[in-house]
Amino acid sequence: MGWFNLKSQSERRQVEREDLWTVCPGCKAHVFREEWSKGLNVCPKCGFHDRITFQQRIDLLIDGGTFDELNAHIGTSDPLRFSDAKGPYAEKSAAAQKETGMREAVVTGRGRIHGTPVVVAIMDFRFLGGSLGSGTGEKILLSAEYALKHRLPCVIVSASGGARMHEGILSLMQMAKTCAGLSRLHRAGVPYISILTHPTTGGVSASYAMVGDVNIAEPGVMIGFAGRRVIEQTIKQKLPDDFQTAEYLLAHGFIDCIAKRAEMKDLLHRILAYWNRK
Amino acid sequence: MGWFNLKSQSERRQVEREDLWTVCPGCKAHVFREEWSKGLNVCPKCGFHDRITFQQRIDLLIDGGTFDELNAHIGTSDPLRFSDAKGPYAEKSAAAQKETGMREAVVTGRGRIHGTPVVVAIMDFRFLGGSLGSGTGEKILLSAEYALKHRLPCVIVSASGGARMHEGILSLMQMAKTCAGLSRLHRAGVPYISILTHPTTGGVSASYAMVGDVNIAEPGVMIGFAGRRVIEQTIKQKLPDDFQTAEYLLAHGFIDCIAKRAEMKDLLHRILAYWNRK
Amino acid sequence: MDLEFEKEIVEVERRIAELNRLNADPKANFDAEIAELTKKLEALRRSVYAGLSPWQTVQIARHKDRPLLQDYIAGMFREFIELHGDRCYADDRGIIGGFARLDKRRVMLIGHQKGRTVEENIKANFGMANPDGYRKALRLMKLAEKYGLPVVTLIDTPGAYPGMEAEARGQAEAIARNLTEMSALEVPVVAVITGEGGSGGAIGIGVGDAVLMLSNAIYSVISPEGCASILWRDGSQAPRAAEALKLTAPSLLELGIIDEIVPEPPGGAHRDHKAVMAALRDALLRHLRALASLSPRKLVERRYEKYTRMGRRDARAERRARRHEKR
Amino acid sequence: MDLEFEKEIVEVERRIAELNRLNADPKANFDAEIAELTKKLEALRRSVYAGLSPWQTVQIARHKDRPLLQDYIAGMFREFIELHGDRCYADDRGIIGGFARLDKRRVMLIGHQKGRTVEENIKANFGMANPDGYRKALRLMKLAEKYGLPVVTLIDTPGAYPGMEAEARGQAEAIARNLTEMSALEVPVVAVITGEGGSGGAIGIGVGDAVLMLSNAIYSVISPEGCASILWRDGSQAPRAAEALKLTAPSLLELGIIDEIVPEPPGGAHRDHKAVMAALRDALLRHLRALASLSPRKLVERRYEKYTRMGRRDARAERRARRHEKR
Ligand SMILES: [Zn+2]
Ligand SMILES: [Zn+2]
Repeated sequence: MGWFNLKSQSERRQVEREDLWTVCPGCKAHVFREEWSKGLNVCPKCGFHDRITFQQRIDLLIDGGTFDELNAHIGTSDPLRFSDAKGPYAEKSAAAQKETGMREAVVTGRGRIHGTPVVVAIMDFRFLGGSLGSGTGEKILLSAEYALKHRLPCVIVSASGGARMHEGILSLMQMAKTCAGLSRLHRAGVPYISILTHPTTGGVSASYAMVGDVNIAEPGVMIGFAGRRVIEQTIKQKLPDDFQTAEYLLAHGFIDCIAKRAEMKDLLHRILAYWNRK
Repeated sequence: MGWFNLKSQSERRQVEREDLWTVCPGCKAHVFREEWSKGLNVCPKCGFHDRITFQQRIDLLIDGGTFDELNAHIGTSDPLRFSDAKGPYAEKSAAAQKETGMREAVVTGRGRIHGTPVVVAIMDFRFLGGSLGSGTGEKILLSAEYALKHRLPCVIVSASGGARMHEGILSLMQMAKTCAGLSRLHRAGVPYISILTHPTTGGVSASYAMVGDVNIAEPGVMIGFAGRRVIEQTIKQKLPDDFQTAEYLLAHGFIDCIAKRAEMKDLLHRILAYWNRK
Repeated sequence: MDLEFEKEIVEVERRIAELNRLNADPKANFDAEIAELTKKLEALRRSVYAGLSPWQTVQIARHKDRPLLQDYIAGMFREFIELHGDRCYADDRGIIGGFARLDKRRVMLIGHQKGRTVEENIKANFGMANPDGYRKALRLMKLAEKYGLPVVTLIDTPGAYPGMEAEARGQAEAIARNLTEMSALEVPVVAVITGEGGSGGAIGIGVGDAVLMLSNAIYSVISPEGCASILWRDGSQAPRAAEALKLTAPSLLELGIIDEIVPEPPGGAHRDHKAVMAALRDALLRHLRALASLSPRKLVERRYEKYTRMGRRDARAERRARRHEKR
Repeated sequence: MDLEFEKEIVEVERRIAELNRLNADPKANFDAEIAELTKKLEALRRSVYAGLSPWQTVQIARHKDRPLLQDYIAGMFREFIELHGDRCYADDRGIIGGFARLDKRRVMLIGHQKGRTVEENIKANFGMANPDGYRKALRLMKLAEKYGLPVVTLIDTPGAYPGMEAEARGQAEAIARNLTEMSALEVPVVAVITGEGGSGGAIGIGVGDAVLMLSNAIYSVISPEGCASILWRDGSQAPRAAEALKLTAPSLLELGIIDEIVPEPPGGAHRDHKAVMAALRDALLRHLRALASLSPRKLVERRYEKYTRMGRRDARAERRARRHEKR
């Protein structure tokens, strides 16, 4: 058996392994892919709550068959005709759309949580890192407006690296736009629950993700305004390990509760029962 | 000249000295009594803002001849028939009334500040340490209610060691009572300016003194919730020198501005000009 | 550490326990003795607890076996979803709160947390909250207002924490702000003094449409020890100060400060958590039912009238107090 | 440290100064030369500043001699009563505010504070505010609402401070809260980007009924350097990023993000503080006058419409941007 044969055999094994196994981003443990999916992408070894798709999140939170998508037609826009080293933003977003089957980084709709009707907006990190573009902001805003009109609780599940630079200042404006919508909801006494998943940072953490009546985080997830590296460069010291984790934010007063993925739906349902709609 | 003669001469000199001089409680410097009074009880050496009487404060803040006292009839009450090692509270408060010519630790009324009509409540530390009794609370509340009724800005000058223990729980209730009055004032959009003088501590700092639209302190004065000694006993360490000073509270976000006694009236007038009464 | 005035009670309790142990032997029969001692015990509890001095009440109110917030949460409420944090600086452990169900009524529950063990007590700072605790309480009250939920507060604190950081972060401001906002909160507030009602730290979450008090709880502007060391210049005069301060439930009812006394079983709440919780649950539900019928506007008006009447010269409260004196 | 593209301007300025110095001698007469050079200088300033690239604008916007908040306070406002503190944790020096008079109009003035000297800059944290700064700003806006005062914000920050303590105290929450509350503030808000409008740190006090921008200011979701290092993986590509981000005043006007450009004198605001302040004062007064006639309800409605329209698919802003592209 020659050297090249050995190599190709080992290569083949690795491919098989990658098919069968998933490597946990938290603890680097190898977990059977089947077990991984059955466990809702939560590592059975370390409890890391890995990203899931919007469809998995819908299945997790919304009663089967009750989800009606709203504003599905809204996609990305390219107000700046932005182009960077890797080419035009328009191509990038088209590729993201093709890859994910989504038109924007968030899917919105109405549905039921153990029978309770809600409006829900679910971000998906696969779509350009869950970045906050104009379309994302628009769909979040329209969710809040729909919730206001129908007096339904609004639930937003965040997963985002922050603002979408390719839309420049218009991305920044989505922070003000979404918060304006939630402000109206708040003044009208309609509940807004924010669910923060891995990661929720930058412009999304500094807008709608942080102003829930109740802010719920999945365990261990990263939540913060500035990036870890930027902060370390600024203050010229290493940050503690638990910095910007859900647990850190809870201890510092910004997160109401931490709930495991499998318990999230029940918790939401129990919380929404405390609203005395008038 | 015998020894006894010498002694009596020195004693006489000391009496004369005490008549002519005042010892600054801040820096222990000797200051001519006349200079001291002319300087509004502010030490010319160290700038310490010593206590002044309600009458001096009225003269300082209110246009001459415009002060009309309100609720002058309200005095102390003795709901618990309280008595301690030094005898009955009733006797103590009667003595305080006789000594100060006041019936309670606060004098309230309406007057003008450079022509602007205001309601003013002025505490005087001489009256039982400016403690918050039921009569004090009542007069503060009635000031707030008068200000609300006539839509006049309300100015409260605090100087207090805290709650008046001799009135027990009723003293504590004055905190809720006065804040209820100020809350109404606030909701009606009528200004309330709090002036904190030496010292403003305990139950007074934890009620009306701290919730001004603008909190103004005289320089160097002591402001705090718990007493310095209690804190040192609790945390078992020495406190920094500037702890609980006006400057410390400004740096920690609780005081809007610090104004010297001589500049207080002008500052008040300038601030009240920013209110657009509708 | 038994209390001096409880010694006789504890002795009889001990003997009953001993006989019960012996009675486990099928050959033994101490039923008659046990029955007699039990009768005696009940009479003893009644007589001792009927004649408690204010200072003895202080000791009961601080008793380590008295039900604490976590006991009420576990034993009296059907659900508790804790909500953490003041959205500003920290999640204080001296005051905790969250959504809770009392029977079928949903409420926002807020209370002081003390510990039973040393570790628990260090974590909860011995029930002495920081400004962050008062700010968290206010945030939760505002959330209750938005959701149309009544607020229930359980008060049991020696006082707000007198620490350097607490001062730096504005203990005074936090309490003052709460008093100001609670006076105008547009949902019912029922406050219960379950143990120690310590001064500003107590009223900081204690402005209520109804203020209830367990029969052996205390509520005071200052601790008897503190009062004694200032006014008697002698901390050992605390019993006299406790007497003078009128800090017991019956005195406070007479003074118009509290609205109702929730009776503890003879022998005190620490002897029978279940009994005191049953009584408190009934009282709470009764008040919550009554307050639920009032409009937000009416609620705020009533609360304003209630608190602004306190210590009003020539007010009913003072006259009541005098009548009480003459008896 | 002169800017590369200003070299010629600076050289002429230097020569004029030199001639003026020589001209002080009664025997000398360089009047003609000075007049000619002055004419040349003006033409030069106009031509250089008319053709600035976005990256050059970034450098002007950050110029150390540009008027800072303290210059506007001293030179444009007739009074300033600083109000300190967030009533919670600190008095941040990266954002300051207080009552101020602009001509005869009384306003609540809030702005980022940068320093000119190193000491000043350290104190002001280089204009990068902490959460306490944003919370102070909100407190002052709420006070303005109570007093019926319009709010004027002057924006000049590289961004909100990315520090460990800032994260611990909730930089994200503070900005999010401000955006939420400013959208419903019942008094007029006029925001002015005077220098650097750095991302969340800028919009954190930048939600306005009218948003003005000095002609050489910038406003961006990220610094060109940051953008370049992420999207080009090369910080030196900042000029290209500056171009792509459309961060200059004319681009932002086209995009419908700002409402008006306040012209700086030729040569930039750093060459003539008085001129830019006169222009800004006029613009501010005009907007304040117009907004004063609107009811609180109308104001809030308009502001909601304004911000919720931004980046709306098929919205006017996008169409405008495309039209701009085609030119
Ligand atoms: Zn793992
Ligand atoms: Zn002195």
